[in-house]
Amino acid sequence: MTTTTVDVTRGSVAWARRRAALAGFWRQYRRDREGLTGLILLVLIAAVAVAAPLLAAETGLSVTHAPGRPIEPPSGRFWMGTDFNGRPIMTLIIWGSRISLIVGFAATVISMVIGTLVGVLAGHFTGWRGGVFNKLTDWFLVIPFLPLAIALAQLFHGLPKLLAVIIVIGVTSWSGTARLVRAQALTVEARPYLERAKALGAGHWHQVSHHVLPNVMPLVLANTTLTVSISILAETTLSFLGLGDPLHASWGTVLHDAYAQAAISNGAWWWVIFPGLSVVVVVRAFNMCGRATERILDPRLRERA
Amino acid sequence: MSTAQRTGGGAARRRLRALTPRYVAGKVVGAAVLLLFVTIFNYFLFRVMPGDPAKTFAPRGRNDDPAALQAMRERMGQGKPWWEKFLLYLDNLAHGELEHSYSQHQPVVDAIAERFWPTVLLSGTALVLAAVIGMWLGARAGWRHGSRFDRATSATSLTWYSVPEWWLGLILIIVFASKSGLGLFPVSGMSDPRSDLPYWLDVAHHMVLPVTALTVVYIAQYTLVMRSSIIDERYADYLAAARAKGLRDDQVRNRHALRNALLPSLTQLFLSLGFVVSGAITIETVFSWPGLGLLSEQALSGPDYPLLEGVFLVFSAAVIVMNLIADLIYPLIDPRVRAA
Amino acid sequence: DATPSPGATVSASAPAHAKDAFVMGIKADIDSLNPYVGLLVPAFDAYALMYDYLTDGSPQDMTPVPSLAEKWETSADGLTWTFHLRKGVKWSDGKDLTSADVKFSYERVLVPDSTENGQYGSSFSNVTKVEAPDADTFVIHTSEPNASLLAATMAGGVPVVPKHIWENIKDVGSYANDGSDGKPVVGSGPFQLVEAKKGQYYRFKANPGYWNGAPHISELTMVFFQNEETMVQALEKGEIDFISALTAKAFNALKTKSDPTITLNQGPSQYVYELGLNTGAATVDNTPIGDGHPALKDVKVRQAIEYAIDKQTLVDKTLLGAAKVAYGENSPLNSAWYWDPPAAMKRTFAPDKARQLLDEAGYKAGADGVRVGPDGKALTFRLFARSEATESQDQARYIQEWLKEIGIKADVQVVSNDALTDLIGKGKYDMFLWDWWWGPDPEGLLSVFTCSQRSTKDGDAISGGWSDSFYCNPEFENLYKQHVAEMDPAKRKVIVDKALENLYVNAVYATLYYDQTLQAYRNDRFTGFVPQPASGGSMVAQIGTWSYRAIKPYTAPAAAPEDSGGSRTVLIIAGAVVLLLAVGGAVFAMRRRSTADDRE
Amino acid sequence: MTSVHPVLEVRDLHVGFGPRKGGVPEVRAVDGVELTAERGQIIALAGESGCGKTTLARTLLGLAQPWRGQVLYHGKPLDYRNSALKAYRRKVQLVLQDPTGALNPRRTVYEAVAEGLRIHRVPGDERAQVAQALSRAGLRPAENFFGRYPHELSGGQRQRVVIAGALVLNPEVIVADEPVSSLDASVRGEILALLMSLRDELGLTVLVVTHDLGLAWNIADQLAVMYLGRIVEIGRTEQVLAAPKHPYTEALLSVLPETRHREPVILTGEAPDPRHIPDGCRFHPRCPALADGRAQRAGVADRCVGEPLQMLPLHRAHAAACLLPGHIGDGIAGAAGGVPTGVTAS
Amino acid sequence: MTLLEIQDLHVDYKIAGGLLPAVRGVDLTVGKGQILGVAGESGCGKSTLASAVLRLLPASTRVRGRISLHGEDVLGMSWGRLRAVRWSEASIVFQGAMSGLNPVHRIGDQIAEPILLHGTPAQRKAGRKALAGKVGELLESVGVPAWRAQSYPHELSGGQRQRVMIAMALACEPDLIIADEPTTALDVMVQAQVMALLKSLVTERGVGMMLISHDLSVLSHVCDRVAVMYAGRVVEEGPAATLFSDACHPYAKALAGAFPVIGDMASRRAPRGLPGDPPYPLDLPGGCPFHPRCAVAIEQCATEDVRLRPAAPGRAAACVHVGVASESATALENLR
Ligand SMILES: Nc1ncnc2c1ncn2[C@@H]1O[C@H](COP(=O)(O)OP(=O)(O)OP(=O)(O)O)[C@@H](O)[C@H]1O
Ligand SMILES: Nc1ncnc2c1ncn2[C@@H]1O[C@H](COP(=O)(O)OP(=O)(O)OP(=O)(O)O)[C@@H](O)[C@H]1O
Ligand SMILES: [Mg+2]
Ligand SMILES: [Mg+2]
Repeated sequence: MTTTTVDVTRGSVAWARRRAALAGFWRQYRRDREGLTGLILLVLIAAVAVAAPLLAAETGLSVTHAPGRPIEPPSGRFWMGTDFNGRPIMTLIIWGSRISLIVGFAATVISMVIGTLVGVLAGHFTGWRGGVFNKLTDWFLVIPFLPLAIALAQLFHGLPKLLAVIIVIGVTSWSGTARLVRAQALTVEARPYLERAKALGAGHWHQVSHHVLPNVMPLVLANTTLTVSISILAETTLSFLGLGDPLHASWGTVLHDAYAQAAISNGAWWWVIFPGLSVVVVVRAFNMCGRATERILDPRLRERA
Repeated sequence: MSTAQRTGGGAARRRLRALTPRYVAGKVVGAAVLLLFVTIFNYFLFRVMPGDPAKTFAPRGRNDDPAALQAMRERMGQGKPWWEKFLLYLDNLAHGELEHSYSQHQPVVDAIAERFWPTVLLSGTALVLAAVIGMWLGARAGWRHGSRFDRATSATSLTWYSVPEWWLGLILIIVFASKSGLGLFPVSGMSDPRSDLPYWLDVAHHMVLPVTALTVVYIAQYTLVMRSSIIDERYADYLAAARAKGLRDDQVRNRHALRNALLPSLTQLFLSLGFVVSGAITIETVFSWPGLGLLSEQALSGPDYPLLEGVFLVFSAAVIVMNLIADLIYPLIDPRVRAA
Repeated sequence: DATPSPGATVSASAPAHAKDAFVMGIKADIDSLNPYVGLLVPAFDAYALMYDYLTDGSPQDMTPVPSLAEKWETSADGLTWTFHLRKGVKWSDGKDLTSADVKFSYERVLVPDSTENGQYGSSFSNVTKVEAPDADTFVIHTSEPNASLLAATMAGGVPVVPKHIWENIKDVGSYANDGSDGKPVVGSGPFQLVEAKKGQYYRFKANPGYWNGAPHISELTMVFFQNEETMVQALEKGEIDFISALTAKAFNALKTKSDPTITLNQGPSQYVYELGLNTGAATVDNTPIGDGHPALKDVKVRQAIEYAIDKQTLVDKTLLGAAKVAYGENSPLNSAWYWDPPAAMKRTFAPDKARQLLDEAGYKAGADGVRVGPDGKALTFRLFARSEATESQDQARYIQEWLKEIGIKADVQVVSNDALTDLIGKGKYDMFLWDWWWGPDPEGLLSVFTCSQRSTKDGDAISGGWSDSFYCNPEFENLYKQHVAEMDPAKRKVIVDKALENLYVNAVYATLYYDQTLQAYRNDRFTGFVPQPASGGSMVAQIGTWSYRAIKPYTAPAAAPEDSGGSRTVLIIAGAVVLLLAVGGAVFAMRRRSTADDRE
Repeated sequence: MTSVHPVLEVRDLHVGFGPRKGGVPEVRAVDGVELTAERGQIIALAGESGCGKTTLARTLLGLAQPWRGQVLYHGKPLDYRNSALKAYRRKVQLVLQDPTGALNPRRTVYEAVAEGLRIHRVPGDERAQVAQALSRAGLRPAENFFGRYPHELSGGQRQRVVIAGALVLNPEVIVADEPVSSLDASVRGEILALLMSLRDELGLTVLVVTHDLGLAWNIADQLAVMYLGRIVEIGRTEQVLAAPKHPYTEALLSVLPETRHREPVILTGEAPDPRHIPDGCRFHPRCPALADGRAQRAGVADRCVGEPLQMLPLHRAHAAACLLPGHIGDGIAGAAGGVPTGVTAS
Repeated sequence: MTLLEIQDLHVDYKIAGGLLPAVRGVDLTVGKGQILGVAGESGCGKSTLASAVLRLLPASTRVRGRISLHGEDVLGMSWGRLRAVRWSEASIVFQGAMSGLNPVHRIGDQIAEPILLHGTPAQRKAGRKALAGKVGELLESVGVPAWRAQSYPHELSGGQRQRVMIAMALACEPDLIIADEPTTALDVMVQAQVMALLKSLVTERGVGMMLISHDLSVLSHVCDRVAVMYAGRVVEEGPAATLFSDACHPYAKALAGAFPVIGDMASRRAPRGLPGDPPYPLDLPGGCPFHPRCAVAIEQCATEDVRLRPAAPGRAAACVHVGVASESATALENLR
């Protein structure tokens, strides 16, 4: 067959195959109701974040030119009410989605990179080198997240707050990924094809880059969405504890403000409920996507008839 | 047959023998090394923190001369070379002493000791409840993988899992505690100095809301672990064998699948038991529960580094100790681990 | 309480806790019950309950009035203070309180570098000796006249502790003084500590033999709340009777609900909030330090900044009006030393004026709307808000937007108190939002602006003094020296006014507002509060224990039906548990039957 | 290549795992093996599960390091430094038991075959080399297989890909660890035929590890029987099968269906454990000859129990590590008639 | 009455892409004291057939045809009756003994479990302890020391575990034992032991057995009759002694040829195999499913789906080259 013989060497066929695999993934994903729901939700939320300037005027974030009166309950004009500065909660949520998503994604990238790297190395190397990476993982695993995050937040006070929050979440949340990746890397290490590669004379770099990494990547990807949801939750919690960036409205800081400014006692339930629900919805959506991806990539989880 | 007796005893002994001194020593040493690492990391982490605690804890608004400040700094042990301070720290630690809390004006050890049990009570109750309910739900859901019960359970527990627990706490206060809500439960604290209930009942009454918030949020992780381990076991050959023996479906699940699936969940349980003491920072803040979480939150507004450091050490130590216990118990309950 | 509670089956007998116990919510935990180490306001309140002082602050205007000292006099040269002690005062363990105890308490404070000195020593730096010539007399000798000494003998200053207890305590720095070591907490005050639960509550029992009359309540409890929201809820539900320090927003919540059983109190406080400006950071020997924006050295720029800020709106929006716009630096609560600029001098909100001043100073609008100085440097200032103070973050946003209107860019950063202290000490700041608590005597206030309070440099290490403006003005220095030495209050007042005017004219700070004490209590439970000062002053956390001794349980004209909430909830819980078990059991049984069969 | 030395030689090889006590590892998986492989020879290494066959194969590749003894390649001891090992591994290739596992599921056939070329940066037209290797391994036309993934191939095809991956580097030696045991009986013969034809065409030296004596009969020139880390009998396949000299070989043969007319010798006792190698002859606890008194009669029973046996010396004749003289049991009668063919060493 | 009778059995697995026909019309019988061997390529449906006998397939699987055990229809049984039948009348030794034992229960308890379940009321009441003797006997009977009852599965070697599985299968003294590749993954030596054990059980206790194995030499030496399966069907059936030495169906012939006989000069240095790939159940070639790989295929093979037809006395094969097409299944029946 002539069509399949062209340019195999340059990997175009392999690339086409990969595309086909992706298409196959998408076909399966489409059939997963939970995953699809999550994806639609996420697309909507992302659209809202991107289109924030169109959906809510930026002046709604200004305190001196706030359109409303202090804590107005939801109305036709302010669907989700206003805060004490008279700013519409909806504007804050819409603009806050940007920060929450950025923090979630950026922290996840950090967490994933560290986690994958350490996990793969811990799984690949035997002896003391693997031991060091493994102990490092263990160690970060036993350090409780929130206290460490709190301590690090103090440490990074010199950085812009948002960056500090991102780094803190990224640096504290990689250990779970590393452990998962290590377990996967170990099973890959036990596969005969790695033995074969070694017998062919492959060095560590070749083994890791050609065999171990490609085989842990799907797991890492499935884990990504779950980590994003954890990161968003973490941002919310850190902000709630007053460690977030109070100058950028994220959902966490909106909630923190509500808490610090006695929204509940003032009866401003809208100030507490709506940002909280936003968090729940977006975290849940990421979870849905993550679980669907996991289901498709890990056949064990597929529902057997 | 007499052999049964003889070997019965033998098997029990074998079980204990699985904990060979070498195994135990290995695990203990591993935990100790980890603890040492954490201690060192901990120590230096809090030493590179910015700020001048002497100034922080000298009340602003009162005039003070630089000499007095210097005196305060010296009282706080600043000025000595770092290694000398570190050795001193280790020496004190070996005697069960930590530093002196700036904000609580008492030895960090005492401050932590006072707050330790309330936290264990609160988070421990929530954790046990969550584990029991979660595992039960997870086992049922996994066994009926794909059923409506499974989907409902997974969906519900995952939704709760997406809820920040402190936010749930706030909502619970609005609905169940506030005057404008149902007002059924006290809004905060661990006991009411004016209550006419017996002390334990008063505490239980105060626990209802925070425990509910924690439990509901924690359940998911147990449900999911239990569910997936049951699913893993679901198609194991020995279950087919059990079915072939003529066991009823529920017998197969309870006698065979459950115990095997329980093992991964137990690891999870122990790991999270370790996190008990640190897990409730936000909930303790929201409900003013006088535990370690609240103490860390208090230490944070200073920040009171010696106290933060101590709390941090306790948090990590709890996880390490719980992991150690899990490691030691594991071979006793899973015969397979003994071979390794 | 005689009214039998209907349906109260759980506890029919008298409860262990008195029904007339006064319970107040506190927002900061008592950091220590040891008066030599505690720092927080509720802790000082507790010391005032437990111990006596030589003098008290009058409930009317907080001027010194007799307490343990029935009367006192100063020698003509102002170097000797003689206090004549009240007779017959007893410690709670029955022993007599004598001048030996007073001497013991004060001597501790004089020991250099001691914990006690760290706590109270600053006002006694020129005290040379204290004496107790006889059982009823106590004498303090100073090396120079010290006008502010008397203030340090009031409540909040040095408490008189029992010598026979404290002389046996080794490590004062870590002594808890909460009875946990088995030693009773002995005091002479109107209340005695009976139970201390850190992070929870502190119970004090009334001292029936108090020399100034037994309190009208039998018990006083301070309950700690980490969370203001829940504290407000607790007050509404009657779980507590009093909240002493509400934020404006929480206060607003109570105000808008206008619950007739809750009385609100709004009065001046000793806190003054300012926008601090870096007027040119330097060390005491005038070596410039830090990287403050040079434009802020220009008084016109500083004045322009104040003109740009709409203080009234700031107060209305961020504090819902619960503060008073400020111009002068001292709080009106310290009425004796209060100075308010004359109307003509006041820099009220006038953006045009601000722009004009900036134009005059040579700062022309740049391309992006930010003004640029003659040196080509844009007017971009760092503005620090504090992570511990949410209102400062809120206010920073307002100020940022107002400054933008006049062509100044404020780059807001939020840092912790601790980090900000550090930055200020090193001069690495332009503007910040913070506040001062000024005591009744103006010496503390004025000293902050003296040259000697600027940072000191030792090698490379810079350590900050108390100055956060780096103000150093010869004229002001002079006024400061004069006022310390002047023992005649009237003459002293004139000097202090001049000093305060100097600060205002030079726009060292843009003072924003005088904070108010916001309090609330349940009027259906207690009555008889004594505010200090008399006009809308604070009801608790006073100089002295005026309110605590005066309040009495409120007896309603007609007995309202007793609320037996406690026992009802128990029933509710029990019912819920039973119901849950029943439903759970039924579901379980049904499921079991359905799964037992016919499924593979 | 004309060398005075055998292609591959193993001398006094000891390989172990686990912590060492007094320099001796806890698990002595290979415990004194001597072996030579001449150019063009097919040697079968048989033995029960766990006797150390795989470990020996891995050691030949340098994937495990001996704690005593050495592997010689053309008379030179194996150098365990990275660069030297890499060069060595270009010449000696490993084919594993499970072809499904030996292929990375995410890499195409082409990539799997070309992997060796890329690792060694072999110059020349990669495509042509891959195509040639594939067609040599019997996958024709090669281009049809380039873009396929392992899961799209049958088990036999996968094993051919693995073999092609080894052939592409023009090796001198192929070490095959149970190359057919995971394959269906119908495919098995095909792969074995391939190995034989490669030997004939390219003069490859092949060492086949197996627990299947039938495989040895099918293709091997030499048969070595291993027991508990040691070769206990070695010789020409026909000779070993027809006239086993070691009681263990005899027992193995007796349970084959071909010998069902006889009573099978079922070995009793616990399976051997390389952690606890018995003193004396390592086979003695299970030795039927010792149990039924033959050793007693031959007057060697005490030595069997007490005296450690020498390693089988390196010579090419049929030899067994047993104190009993001569051939001690019945083999498979028909086997004796086999005449050596092929490029055997002589 | 035959012990086990399978008639026209079809099993379809429900999978994502639809139905996967794993067994496509199988007729087999097993009598008392008889061993029926089943051979065939991997994936041809042997295990499926074995599981179908006790209805151990996943709930969604479609099973058609008739399976009768002692004349009782298995497919129509109530679940309660089926559970009673399982193990007490027919037991099964699973492929891969390693995983057929629950790793966290003691061997003895696992053997006792079916006895407690199916035993007499007295046995049930007496409980586990009282069964120790019986369990010990069972273990001894398969050559495992009785004290091993207290061990956990991982403490046993593979051969021992396999023997425990057999002891378990014997626990309720069933009439039929289904052994699904009981010796794959075992050492030759152990394999021989287990096979010898199974053979002796059948002769001593007179039970019937269905023995599934890849190893033709084992089958030909142990079984009475052998059925060779290909793509979900039996393609040849006949007495074990002669089937492989003289196979009628080309597939059976190729299979037999692939097994080297040591000492047979024909196979010395001449390994033989079967070219081509095994068929995928979802994508079976039309006509005879074997024809793409068949050396003697003719045109007709691509179109005609040949069913079993008598080939020789007591033998049947599904190949156009064999005998004449039989009119009905009864004709085939008469041949036995
Ligand atoms: N990495 C290892 N660590 C410890 N022991 C090992 C290791 N690899 C092998 N062994 C032990 O060494 C012995 C020989 O193992 P090896 O795999 O070489 O046997 P084998 O003859 O290939 O067996 P099989 O026929 O089952 O493949 C076994 O007892 C095995 O348990
Ligand atoms: N649970 C299942 N769901 C879907 N397909 C299945 C299932 N079990 C088996 N199959 C398929 O049914 C066919 C027959 O499988 P079966 O296990 O009966 O084969 P086998 O002859 O026992 O093979 P082996 O010799 O490998 O054990 C195979 O194609 C297999 O993939
Ligand atoms: Mg092997
Ligand atoms: Mg099978």
